[in-house]
Amino acid sequence: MPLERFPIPGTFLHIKPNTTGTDPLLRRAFSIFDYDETTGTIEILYKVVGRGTEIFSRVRPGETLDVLGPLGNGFDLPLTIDNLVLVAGGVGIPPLYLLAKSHLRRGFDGKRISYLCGLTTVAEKPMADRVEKLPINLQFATDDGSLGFKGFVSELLRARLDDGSLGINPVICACGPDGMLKAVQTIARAYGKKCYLSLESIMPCGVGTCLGCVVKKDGEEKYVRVCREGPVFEATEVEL
Amino acid sequence: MPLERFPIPGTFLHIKPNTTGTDPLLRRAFSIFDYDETTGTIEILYKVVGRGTEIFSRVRPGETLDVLGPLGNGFDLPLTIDNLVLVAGGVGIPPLYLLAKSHLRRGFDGKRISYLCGLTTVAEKPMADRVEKLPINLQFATDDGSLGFKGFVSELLRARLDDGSLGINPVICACGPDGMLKAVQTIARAYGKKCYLSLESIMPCGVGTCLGCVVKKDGEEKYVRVCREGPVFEATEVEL
Amino acid sequence: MTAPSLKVTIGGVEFKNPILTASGTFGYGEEFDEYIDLSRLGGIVTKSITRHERKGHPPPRTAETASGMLNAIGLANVGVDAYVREKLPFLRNLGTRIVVNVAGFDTDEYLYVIDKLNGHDEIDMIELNISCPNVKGAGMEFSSNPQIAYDIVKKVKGICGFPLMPKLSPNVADIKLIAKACEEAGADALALINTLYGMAIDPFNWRIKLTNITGGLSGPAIKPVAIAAVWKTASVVKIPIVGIGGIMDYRDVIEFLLAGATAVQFGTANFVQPDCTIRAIDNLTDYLGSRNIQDVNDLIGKAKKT
Amino acid sequence: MTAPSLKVTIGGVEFKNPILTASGTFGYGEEFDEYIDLSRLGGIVTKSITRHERKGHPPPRTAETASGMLNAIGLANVGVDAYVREKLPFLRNLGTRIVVNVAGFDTDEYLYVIDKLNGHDEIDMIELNISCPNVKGAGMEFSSNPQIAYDIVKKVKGICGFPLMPKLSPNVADIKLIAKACEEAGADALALINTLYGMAIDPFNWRIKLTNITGGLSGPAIKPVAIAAVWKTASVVKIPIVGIGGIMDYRDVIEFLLAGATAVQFGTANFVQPDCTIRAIDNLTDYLGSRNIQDVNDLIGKAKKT
Ligand SMILES: Cc1cc2nc3c(=O)[nH]c(=O)nc-3n(C[C@H](O)[C@H](O)[C@H](O)COP(=O)(O)OP(=O)(O)OC[C@H]3O[C@@H](n4cnc5c(N)ncnc54)[C@H](O)[C@@H]3O)c2cc1C
Ligand SMILES: Cc1cc2nc3c(=O)[nH]c(=O)nc-3n(C[C@H](O)[C@H](O)[C@H](O)COP(=O)(O)OP(=O)(O)OC[C@H]3O[C@@H](n4cnc5c(N)ncnc54)[C@H](O)[C@@H]3O)c2cc1C
Ligand SMILES: Cc1cc2nc3c(=O)[nH]c(=O)nc-3n(C[C@H](O)[C@H](O)[C@H](O)COP(=O)(O)O)c2cc1C
Ligand SMILES: Cc1cc2nc3c(=O)[nH]c(=O)nc-3n(C[C@H](O)[C@H](O)[C@H](O)COP(=O)(O)O)c2cc1C
Ligand code: FES
Ligand code: FES
Repeated sequence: MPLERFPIPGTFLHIKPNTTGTDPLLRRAFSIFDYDETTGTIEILYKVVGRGTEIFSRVRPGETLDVLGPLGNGFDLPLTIDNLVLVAGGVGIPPLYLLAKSHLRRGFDGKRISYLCGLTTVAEKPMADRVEKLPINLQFATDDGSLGFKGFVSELLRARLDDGSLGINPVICACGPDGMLKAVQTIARAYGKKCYLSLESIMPCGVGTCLGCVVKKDGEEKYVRVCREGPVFEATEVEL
Repeated sequence: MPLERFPIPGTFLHIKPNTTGTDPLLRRAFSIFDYDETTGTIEILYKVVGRGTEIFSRVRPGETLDVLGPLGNGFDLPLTIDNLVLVAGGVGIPPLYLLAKSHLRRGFDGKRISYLCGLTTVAEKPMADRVEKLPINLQFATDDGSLGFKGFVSELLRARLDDGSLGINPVICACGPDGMLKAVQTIARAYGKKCYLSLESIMPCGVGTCLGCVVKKDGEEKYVRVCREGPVFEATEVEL
Repeated sequence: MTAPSLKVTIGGVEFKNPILTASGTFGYGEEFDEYIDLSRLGGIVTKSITRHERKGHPPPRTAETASGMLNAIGLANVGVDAYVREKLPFLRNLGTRIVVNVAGFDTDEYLYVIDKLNGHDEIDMIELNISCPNVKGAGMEFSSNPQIAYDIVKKVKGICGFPLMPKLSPNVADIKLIAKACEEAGADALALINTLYGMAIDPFNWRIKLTNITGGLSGPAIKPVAIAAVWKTASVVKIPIVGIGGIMDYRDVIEFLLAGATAVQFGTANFVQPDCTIRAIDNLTDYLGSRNIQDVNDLIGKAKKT
Repeated sequence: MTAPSLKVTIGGVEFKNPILTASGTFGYGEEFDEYIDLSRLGGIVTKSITRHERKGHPPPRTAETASGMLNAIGLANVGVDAYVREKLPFLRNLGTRIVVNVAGFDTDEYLYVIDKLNGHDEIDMIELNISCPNVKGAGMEFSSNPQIAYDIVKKVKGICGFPLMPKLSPNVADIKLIAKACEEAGADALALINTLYGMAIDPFNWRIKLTNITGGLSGPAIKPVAIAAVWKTASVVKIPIVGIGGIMDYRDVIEFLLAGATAVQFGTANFVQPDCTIRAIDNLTDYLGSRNIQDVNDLIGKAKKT
């Protein structure tokens, strides 16, 4: 699916898993990972976890998929910020890679971008191959210490905020598992830093009509749609 | 699926249409079309008519299918018969091809085998490519007369019975659409010829337990299972 | 040959074609504006409206099942006042029929909401949700007992300024009895079916997938149940039936019409394919054309026994 | 670590594991003898038996639907006398539990059949089919009304020499009421669910796909309905529940156990994969082992709220 313009980082595609039959029935959401400006080609990076992703893993080059998107509200960050801190956990890597690439492309200085990348173990490093090629400050955290910092990537964030190496007024953007997002949210609040979270949620429609994907608004008896108002929210907006 | 022995003509395979998901749910039945004795390879010949066959048409060499079989009771014809007349309509070609091949292999004289092959039009002739290579008496009937006899293959059968060119005591074996089988059944009865019909029926299980595939016994308030007692029946046994 | 007519009439209201969208699966219409030409639809049925705003159930609210999905949205909606103020204006000039789905926890609530809607002439019909299985007390009882169904329909009909179409639950022993009760009470049409009661549990983390525990099952999985409901109901009532349940494409539309439905609603399919309704309209037109059928009404109830 | 125990006890009968085959989907057991080692099964439930032989409905008797199938076999069976004479001997020494499913058109028929089965000690339990939706009058009423269900179960229990397990229909407004009535009438266990009412029409030739018009819907499509039925019933009865509906593999087995079932039955899955039951037993054993669960009973009813 060639795309005409560079997509907004954090937006996603909604992809139909099969062409024959109605099981699995619903589309699957994937963040846009990369975009090639010469060909208009768009890429996703995904992990096989269930039936839909298993089907995608058997799709061969040249086959056609039914794709809806880009959908949702992505990261809306002006170039005027001082420092950008990207905190990625596992399959949270793709949207933050695109965000770094997008900011670089628009002239934002790579020295002012830190990418804290959390993996389970060093074996997962290929997921970050493209991130490594960007002229930014990339640091790893692994659960088993087999690569970089030993521990959760949220703890790496805390350590770097403590040692001041992320620069002044860092704006934090995070994507990853729920537990990690919660930790990042807590840290950002404690340190008084501006923070954006890209959420996941089961998304039947992806376009805002089913009201299935909602997340609770912080401090209010109200729900917002992850697919429409999100998937990127200010950390203060939502209750995880 | 390599098979150790030459399969009985008229038996069938029950093939699962998909590996992921439960729709389509049930297996699809296909007659065994050909067998290669050196490799043990088995072949089916099928027409894409719905979702299951559509899926099969996208399977590529090397992929694995879940196949049950051979199942059912095939043609049980001694070599002592005088003449064999095979009447095939469309996708009825495969089991009768295998039957001719099996008889030839066991030394039955090809001059005593007539293969009356009914097609809609000459464009379907590739379906009979392998039949053409057998040293037997092959004749075509097409609805539009674009190849061979113009009209239904059952009418070709009647004409050949009338002109006596099928030899003495011809044993008729037929496979094809319901309407054709009915016509052949009527003709066999009228001419007092021994006749076997290979039936189709919706087959949920293929192994005799669901009682879904039944056909009515002739003259009795009783049903027999096409998958187990059939799919080949003596023409006098069943009511179509 | 002239183009076949797709027009159908339900409760005195003419629909340009028999293809509507189902309540709760099409928002208030706005979200689909960028995907399809809304004016081509036969009609839009909007999300169930209640007296007050409802936030709905805590997430997770949905779970996928074999050829279907469970939902326990919990009748989340803006409430009738905000609906009239903020949602109706958008619906006014769409060039399609507007059916407003009304839900309630008791008779008073239904009457209150209907009263607020009366007089708004952008509304063409009321669909009375007496069958939502998600909210305790929110209608399940109305649709599972003929007498109660009769009473609520009778009362609502008494004050309702629009044609009235109760929407029935499949979670009953005999839907015919409920359908007849609604007809006797003055219903102008019947919509069936709403979702089936269902539930799912994750075998690995042992969690019930929906916070609300049970939810409503929709999608292709339930189509055979819906077709049976339409067929049986069509044999006992004279008012038109609008068929719902598992419709994905024009072939399903035809199946419902043959079973006795005068029109249909697409629900879950909108999530899978936002333009499913438009494709179905086009394909249905082609189907009729290729068979020389001049009028879509010629399909209704025409299923033949084997 | 010792191998986990898969044993479950229902109505005083011990099953070596919780995996049984469902009535009507496994013949009289014979057909599967060449595909699987029958002695490994927890139990076999045989095809519904009636007083007289029944030929069943004219074909077509089945139709495929989304993730499911419709059937209207029409209780085809050899009749109780031939069953005792020709089918029971095969079942005698299989090394698995034998549950005989009994159906009837009136109370007398049930009592007649049970009476003929009494004393045959190869039978471990009776499953009372009061829920077959295919044959007019053949039980639908028994299972759709609590009082009627109570009466029939009470009468059968009075003469039945085996533990008694009524099999309930999902085609009711509230299955809890029927379940409680059966328990009060003396049922030793409950089997649920039987098939849902369904129907299908071919959109191209306009024919109703089943000669019997409606049929019973089974397969993965109905699993959410069955899970909800088991969950709700488990909250109101003390007797064990045997879960049925859309089970394809060990994950579905676990889902039913977590919902509150003590054992399960595989139905339609046997058609898709003749060795589905054996695979599920193996996989269930591995699942328990890998989680250090010593006893399969520790799963029963353990679903957690989200
Ligand atoms: C906005 C967004 C962006 C995402 N980006 C990526 C990405 O870039 N790379 C990647 O690998 N994954 C991503 N995910 C997660 C991805 O959608 C799920 O892994 C995928 O849907 C699982 O499908 P499945 O059929 O393989 O799994 P199954 O477990 O079989 O799915 C069953 C059901 O649960 C839903 N589901 C399961 N896991 C998730 C999940 N984590 N989030 C949402 N729905 C889920 C599925 O859609 C389906 O309805 C994203 C999710 C969202 C919401
Ligand atoms: C014993 C036997 C041998 C057969 N041999 C061949 C063969 O050699 N070549 C060939 O092309 N076809 C053969 N058929 C027909 C073949 O099984 C069907 O064409 C196929 O099942 C259609 O599947 P589908 O999913 O593409 O069609 P769909 O129409 O989508 O199928 C829907 C349902 O109907 C059933 N069904 C549809 N058509 C038939 C049919 N004609 N017979 C039985 N079930 C049907 C399917 O199994 C499925 O459950 C045979 C059928 C039988 C019973
Ligand atoms: C997410 C979702 C929300 C729904 N909300 C409503 C609702 O508010 N009111 C209502 O009457 N029906 C509601 N329904 C039921 C649908 O209108 C429809 O009756 C049902 O989904 C069956 O149709 P389908 O199989 O085409 O989805 C909802 C269904 C879904 C899937
Ligand atoms: C072909 C077929 C025949 C059946 N016959 C019977 C029967 O004779 N008696 C009965 O109690 N249930 C019968 N059933 C219902 C099954 O036992 C089971 O309750 C139902 O199919 C749901 O389980 P499943 O989804 O695993 O198939 C039959 C089901 C099928 C598919
Ligand atoms: S996925 Fe449907 S509203 Fe967000
Ligand atoms: S296909 Fe099941 S008995 Fe023949």
